[in-house]
Amino acid sequence: MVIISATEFDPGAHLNSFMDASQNAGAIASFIGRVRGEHNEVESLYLESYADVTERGIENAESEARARWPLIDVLVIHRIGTMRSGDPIVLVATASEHRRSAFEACDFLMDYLKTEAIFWKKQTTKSGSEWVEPRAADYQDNKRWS
Amino acid sequence: MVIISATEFDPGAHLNSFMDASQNAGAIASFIGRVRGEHNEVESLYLESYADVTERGIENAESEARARWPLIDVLVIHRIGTMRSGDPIVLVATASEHRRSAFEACDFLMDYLKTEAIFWKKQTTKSGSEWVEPRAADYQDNKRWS
Amino acid sequence: MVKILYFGRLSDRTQCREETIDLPDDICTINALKTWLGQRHDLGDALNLESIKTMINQELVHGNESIANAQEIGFLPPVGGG
Amino acid sequence: MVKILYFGRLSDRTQCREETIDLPDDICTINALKTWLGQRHDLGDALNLESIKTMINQELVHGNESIANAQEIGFLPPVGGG
Repeated sequence: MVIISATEFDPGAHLNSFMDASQNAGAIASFIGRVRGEHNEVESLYLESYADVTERGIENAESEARARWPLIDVLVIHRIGTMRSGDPIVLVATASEHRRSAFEACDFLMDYLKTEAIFWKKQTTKSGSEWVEPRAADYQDNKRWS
Repeated sequence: MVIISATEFDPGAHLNSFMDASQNAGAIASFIGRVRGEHNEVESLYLESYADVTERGIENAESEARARWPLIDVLVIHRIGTMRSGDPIVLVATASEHRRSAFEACDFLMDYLKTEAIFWKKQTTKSGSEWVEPRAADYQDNKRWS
Repeated sequence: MVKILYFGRLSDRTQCREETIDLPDDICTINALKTWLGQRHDLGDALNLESIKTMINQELVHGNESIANAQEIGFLPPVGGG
Repeated sequence: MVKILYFGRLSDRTQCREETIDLPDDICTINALKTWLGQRHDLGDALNLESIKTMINQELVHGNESIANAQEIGFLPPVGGG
């Protein structure tokens, strides 16, 4: 399931619901990305998506993950709108019978979200606002799967 | 932090507390292992530890993870006692500034817990009880770090 | 009438995130549209950079496609979430 | 008096998880203890398998160590949690 959320979400509560829904999964891997303090310089982060296009893209990545690994369930929640330091941006959870599949699929989906998912990110610090694009390291990580 | 728990624990709630305690971490990876249904054959799982020895072993693994990766915080919760299908057995959460460190450290700690941590696991099915030892695949996974 | 969407840093340049325009009859390909919009918003070559992707009706296009059947055209700078 | 701990499948064999024993004076090394406990609980060579690890006072030992200063001795079959 893919959720693009314009309001703050509770990662622990979503993870618990996800676990409840896939009782046969012995292994649940998850990743939470959130607005870092960067030594408290970041005042806010704004994320923009392209409506259905963004959602369809993530759904395709989910399908690809399911084709590569034996997954029981997948959850992706991604924030848009304005966030502050400490707010969750993204939660990816993968449920599988075995831990290696769960870890790898979670890692794979995060790489997609960091480099290919259709989001634009604007960061506001004391010195102003700027659009942030993926780091070279993110592109490098993503190449591991091709 | 390492917690050996003789009673059921709430993974989502612990993960949220863990996040609250490490506000500077932009990346939180986690893994939850729980009692699988195995087509509903497993009636219960019993886990035994060697008191402080088990805890010290996990604390050493945590120290090793912190030496290998730049981690902001680590949480390991491991159940002992009797569990039923669907109950969480283990939660490992790692907080870092960057996602690759968080993922790798979480994976590393799970490998330790699966193959070296001092636990004994007894599985009860309709056909009786037996002690379960790590699978060959678990030992193989663990070798990746040496 | 066609809806034009500007994402990320492009909307800072155009001062708008979307606009619905009745295009002149002679603007019938992506390249012609980019030039026309570039003048309209004083964008320089911002739309012509290789890093800007174009979607017609929410599908990625690569060359100088016709916009005859376009209801929605999006201009997308490099993306990245998480 | 020394406390002996049997973990995992060993406790199925001994029918107890721990016992505190006043050992005979001539039982003063790990190997002698294993033989003595093997007979006491009818364990065959269960304690002598290479896969069984031994801890004296919660520290792993490898050879035929003295148990002169042992307060606690644990016998550990292959471990695995998660």
